[in-house]
Amino acid sequence: MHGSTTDTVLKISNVTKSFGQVAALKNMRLDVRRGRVHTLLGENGAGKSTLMKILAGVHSATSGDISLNDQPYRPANPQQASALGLAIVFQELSLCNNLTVAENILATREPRKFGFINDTALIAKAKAIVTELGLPIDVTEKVGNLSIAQRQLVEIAKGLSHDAKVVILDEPTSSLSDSEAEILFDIIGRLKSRGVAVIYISHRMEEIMRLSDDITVIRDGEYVSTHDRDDVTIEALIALMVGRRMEEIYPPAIHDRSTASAADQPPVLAVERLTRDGEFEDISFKVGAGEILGFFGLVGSGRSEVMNALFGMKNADGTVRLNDQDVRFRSPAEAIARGIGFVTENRKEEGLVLGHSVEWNISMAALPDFTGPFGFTRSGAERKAAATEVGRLAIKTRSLDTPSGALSGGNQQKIVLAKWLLTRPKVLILDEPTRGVDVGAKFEIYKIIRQLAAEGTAILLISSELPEVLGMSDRVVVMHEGVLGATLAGTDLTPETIMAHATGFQS
Amino acid sequence: AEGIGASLLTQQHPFYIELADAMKAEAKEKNVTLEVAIANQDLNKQLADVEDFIVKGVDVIVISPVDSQGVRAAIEKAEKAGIKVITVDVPANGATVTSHIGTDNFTGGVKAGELMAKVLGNKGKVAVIDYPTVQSVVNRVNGFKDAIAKHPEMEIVAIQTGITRAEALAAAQNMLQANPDISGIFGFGDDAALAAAVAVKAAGLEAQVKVIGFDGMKEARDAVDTNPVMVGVIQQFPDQMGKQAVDTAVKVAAGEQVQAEQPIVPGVYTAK
Amino acid sequence: MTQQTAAQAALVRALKQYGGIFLSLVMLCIIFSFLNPRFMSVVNFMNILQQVAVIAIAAFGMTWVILLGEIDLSVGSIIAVAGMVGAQCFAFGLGFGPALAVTLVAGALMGMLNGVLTAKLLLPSFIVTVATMGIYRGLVSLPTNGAPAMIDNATWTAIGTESFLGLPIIIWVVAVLFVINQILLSKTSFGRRAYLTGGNREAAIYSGIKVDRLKIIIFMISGVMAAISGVLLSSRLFSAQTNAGMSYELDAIAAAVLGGTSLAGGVGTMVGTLIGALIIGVMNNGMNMLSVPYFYQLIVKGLVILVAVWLDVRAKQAKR
Amino acid sequence: MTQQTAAQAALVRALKQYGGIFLSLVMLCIIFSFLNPRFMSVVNFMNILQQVAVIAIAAFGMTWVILLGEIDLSVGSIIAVAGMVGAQCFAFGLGFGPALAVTLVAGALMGMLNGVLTAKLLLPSFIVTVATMGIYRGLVSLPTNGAPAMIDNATWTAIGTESFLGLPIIIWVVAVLFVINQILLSKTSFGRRAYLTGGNREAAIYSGIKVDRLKIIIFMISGVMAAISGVLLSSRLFSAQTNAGMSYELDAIAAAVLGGTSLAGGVGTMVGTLIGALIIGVMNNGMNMLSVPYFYQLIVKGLVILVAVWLDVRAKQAKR
Ligand SMILES: Nc1ncnc2c1ncn2[C@@H]1O[C@H](COP(=O)(O)OP(=O)(O)OP(=O)(O)O)[C@@H](O)[C@H]1O
Ligand SMILES: Nc1ncnc2c1ncn2[C@@H]1O[C@H](COP(=O)(O)OP(=O)(O)OP(=O)(O)O)[C@@H](O)[C@H]1O
Ligand SMILES: [Mg+2]
Ligand SMILES: [Mg+2]
Repeated sequence: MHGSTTDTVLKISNVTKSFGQVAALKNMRLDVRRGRVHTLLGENGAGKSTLMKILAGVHSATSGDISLNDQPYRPANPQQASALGLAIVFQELSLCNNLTVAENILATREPRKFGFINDTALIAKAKAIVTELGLPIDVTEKVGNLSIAQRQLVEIAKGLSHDAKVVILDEPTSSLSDSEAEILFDIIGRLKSRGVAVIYISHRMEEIMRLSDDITVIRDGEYVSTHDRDDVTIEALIALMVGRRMEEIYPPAIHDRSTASAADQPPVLAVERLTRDGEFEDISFKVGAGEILGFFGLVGSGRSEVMNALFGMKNADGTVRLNDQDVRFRSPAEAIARGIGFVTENRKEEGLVLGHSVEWNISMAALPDFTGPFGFTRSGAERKAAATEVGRLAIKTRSLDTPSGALSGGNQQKIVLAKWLLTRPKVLILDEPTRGVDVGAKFEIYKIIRQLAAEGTAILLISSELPEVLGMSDRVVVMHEGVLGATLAGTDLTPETIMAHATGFQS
Repeated sequence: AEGIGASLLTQQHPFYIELADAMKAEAKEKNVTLEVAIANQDLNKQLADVEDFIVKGVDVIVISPVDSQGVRAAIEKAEKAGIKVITVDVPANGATVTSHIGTDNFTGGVKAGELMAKVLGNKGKVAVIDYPTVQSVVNRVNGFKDAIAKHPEMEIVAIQTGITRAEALAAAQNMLQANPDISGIFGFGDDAALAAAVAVKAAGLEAQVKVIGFDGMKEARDAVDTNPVMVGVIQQFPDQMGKQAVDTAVKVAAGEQVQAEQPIVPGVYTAK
Repeated sequence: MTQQTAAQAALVRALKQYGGIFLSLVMLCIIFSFLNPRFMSVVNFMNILQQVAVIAIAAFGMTWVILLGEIDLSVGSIIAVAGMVGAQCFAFGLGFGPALAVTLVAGALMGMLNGVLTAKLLLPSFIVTVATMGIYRGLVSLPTNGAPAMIDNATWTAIGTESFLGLPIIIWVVAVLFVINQILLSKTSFGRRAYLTGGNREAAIYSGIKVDRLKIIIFMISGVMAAISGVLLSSRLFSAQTNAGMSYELDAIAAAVLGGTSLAGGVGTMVGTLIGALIIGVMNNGMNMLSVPYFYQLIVKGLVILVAVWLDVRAKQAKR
Repeated sequence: MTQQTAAQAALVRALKQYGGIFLSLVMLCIIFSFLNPRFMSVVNFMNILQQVAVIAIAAFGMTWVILLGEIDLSVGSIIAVAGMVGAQCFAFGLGFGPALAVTLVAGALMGMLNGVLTAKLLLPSFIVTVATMGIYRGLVSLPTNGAPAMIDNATWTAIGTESFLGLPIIIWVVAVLFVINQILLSKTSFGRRAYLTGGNREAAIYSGIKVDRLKIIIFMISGVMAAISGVLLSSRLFSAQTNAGMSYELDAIAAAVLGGTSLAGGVGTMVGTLIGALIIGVMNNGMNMLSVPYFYQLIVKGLVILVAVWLDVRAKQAKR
């Protein structure tokens, strides 16, 4: 083996971390070597982000040793960690919406002249960073005006703008579509060649296999094993990670894709020439009962905006017909009353009330169903329903009363899904429903989506993961810069055609 | 604009309402313009009001000071601008004004103390509801204390602040609860006294506790007439004060000489 | 047996939830009892309850508003307007019932204005209610030009002075309003919606909660509670004072926050608010009983609020 | 030529940023000028600036605090304490320089207490400063038992009454403090840190900002600004009043919020705050000039605040 001490940049041994009674990490260990990408793989809640936050100086380990370049490493705060040569791109966005991209990227490191901030230099420097990374972002734009994917890119730029020896990327691609992800992979390649050690966290198996040099699997806060990428298969890794074998990643389609067509049956939802100035125009599509209609597009192609308009969050021109009736929702409440559900893409801001319990979050959209005479809450029924959903989706939580903010990212995502399942929607919009969800849980979610479709729910599935769209959808709508590129079905459903339409090379 | 500018302490107290009304009536009578600004017990606002009067160019300024010392700035500004100043109610300290028209609060307090001694037979424990940041009230309470001190068998057992009627009610209730042997309460104003009378009634001590107030507005005088607990009230005469202030202002504007001190001695109002 | 343990469990749970603040209240009572034996008497506790009623009721309304992450600084002015509206109704010749109805409707309307400006025009509630605080305070003075207005309706004044089944009517009013608010908050979907919206407004909208309507209704609740406070206050004083309720909003907010309501929204209970209001009442009463001079009272009151909130914050951190 | 266009561009940008609020100020001035020709005079504008100085300076400090998403309700009380500390220093025989220093240090210490309680004990700043508002108001009354204290130091009183280069010294003080605060906020990394922390506290911590220290320093700035306000006020009044500055915190907050500072934190400018303070000053002065009765002034002031904030919110929405 070539694991000589000079090669090892970061050595973690016996690290333990508890949050009160929750042990997030038990005797973790990890060896990270220079010029290599070391992937950390584990289920939601396995403790990956917690370990990274310890490295970043956000949390301190309860016990254990960490050494950086053979020196003991125990940063008291993020500033120290960064001074010691560690850079991190956090999983949960940590940007300031009211400041510009440049101000965020260079926060606390603004170029100064006579002690005063030099704004011209600030913008120039930020521009240089963004350009070098090849990111398509205007640095003078306020972060609050960016889409979640663009914010993710800013987060990456911020993390990578430090001259670091070790770079941590905690699920950087979870909000990115493939083309932006490619930009990131390029960047990682360059970092590697400069001798930087990269710790990478992701739930996307394909990109892990493509990118990693070493892969460490952890389970329930404990170290399982470390592998050279060339010595393992996806199947083997998944088995190590979830503790059992998984035959497939996508459940089999319920009906044969080639014959299924919306023309046979009246559509549940028909959208015609939906237009909102500056965001999208002339969007038309239909979806039938039991059909899964995929939506693919690059960052900012306007898919989420269309769905927001459908759901009554925004005004738009055009017609929407639900079960052959013209509808115009002025608020989500009206949309929900008519049987539409919407798993939003940003769970932290639009999905969950982080301070409140798992139970309250799950029952929140179906509250009218749990309201008895005189407006009293039927708390027994509510609790039972929440418990059922927690069981069905295998949500990892200490109890139904745990605040949802204390759960790991993937489990939070499952709560949002559970919330909408409880409303028994006729049309369910899923905007990136498996963002940040581990493969095991993903499979569960896919099964549920399929089952819902089998029960007759019409499903709109937005995803930036091409395999997911291909594996799950009956037909796929491809959007490009706010217009509908194509609606593909049957044999047209190939990665090549979809990408061609999404990038606008074919229209 | 020409005429008189008046800066009054507050407009949420019957005394000052009557004062303002009397001034307005007299101004109409004398056919001079009168503009009234309300300081809302804020000296800074009073200063601003006076500054604005100076810009507007009034002939004479009548002030009922928020504070006798702090009003100096306003008076000096006006005099510098060549505008004569008359104070009503509270006198000014550290600045000379053309004339002062006001109640002798200390004497009023002494009268209240003497009345208290008289109705209680020169003995017993009494309590006071005060408002310690207002100079005229401090004078009243000092006068009251002076008078009580002359009676060896009388004692002030509690002094509590009760600025609004609601606060005075709570203060009176709590003082009565803490000192059930109190036989008299002096309220610095009508509000305080009326609240004390309510507290006495609520505690069922009508036979034992007597209440005396200060100001003597209509509501309090009616209470003295009808409620045996309210044995008397020291009566100020804002109507006279207001009329006299405007008369004096008119004379000053006409260049006539006026008296520097025009005291208005308060009366004692007891049941008819 | 099981019933007893269930009760015990409930007590333990309550102690955990309200531990810090409840402890403060008990400690205050013990200290005052030592310093003045008359403090610990039924009569005095009735006194305290009556004195604190106005603040407590306004604080119930405030709790709803703060729960949403908003604030209502116009409460003190609404208290004054309510008294004046009542007085004017009687001057106009109305009877008790209609006068009461008009007063409560006035409270609801003033709250509604706050709510509409906040929810529909998207103005921050702090600034909206600072503005309406001034507007309502101006309005209250118009009918009498700043002078107090006498109230001689016997039923109205009886509220503040008479008893029913041995308890002062005021205390009944507080008790009933407490129970209503408590049930509404903890047992109904309406209450749940308030918690959820206060916790994350965006998520609440996406889940179909009509946030604007909710906000307006909650400001109306605050307005009505303040109006009831105004009725009680004017009935205790036999008159409507134009400066009534001045800065009571701060006491109401202090009561709610002492009781664990978070100004960030989403967290709070009526029980906590009641305890918070009692702390303020006990403190005022106790210090009056001890003849603590006014300025020292201000200082002590501030210190007690700090200590109580600190104990509460600490207790909550320890629980985690 | 290019310089001119640059200036024009700056003006357009300023109009865009402060459009709503600036418009309100201009409109108010125009209306008042029509109604009273004396309004539009140099003397009167000096008057307005002097009258608004105390609020404006306190509002500069408040802007920092609100920018962090916190609030400081003790500002009015600190204003009073500052005057009293100055008066006591003179009574003690100190000269102007030492007295001023002691006063400013007192302001910084009071602010520090607010900051430490908020940052270190994690108490909500609203409740901390409601409590210290009472405590400081109690303290101010102790030396004189509530009576005002005369100030006869000629230099001190000159601040409030004399001129320098034809401009009242007060206006110089406001101008200098405005420039300092403006530069500190917009041109230094200290200011940038305040924006970051107010916008997203978590992100600020992740970026390595020492949020606690920042918070304490900012409360100290607010305390010092309030103390300077107190110096000006007491010098204008030749005396320290124990009820000085009562409820000025609300005017200071209103000025900051009118000027576009968001109570949620992260958004605000000193220019906006100055304009906000001027609106309040112009309104008070203008209505006095028109002899609007006091209660109507309250109502109009509330309405103008509502309209100005609404115009501003609308302007910002339209920009998006
Ligand atoms: N601040 C906290 N307080 C309490 N518990 C926490 C906290 N942060 C994390 N945890 C718990 O620690 C465990 C590990 O969480 P962590 O975020 O590290 O998971 P993860 O491996 O990153 O998962 P995911 O893939 O979903 O991001 C979880 O059980 C989580 O609930
Ligand atoms: N909150 C917002 N404010 C202003 N503009 C926004 C906002 N959110 C998104 N946009 C803009 O709207 C456009 C469409 O974004 P949208 O989120 O709908 O894209 P999408 O196809 O869903 O992509 P993804 O979800 O992968 O980011 C983008 O140009 C984006 O910059
Ligand atoms: Mg994670
Ligand atoms: Mg999207």
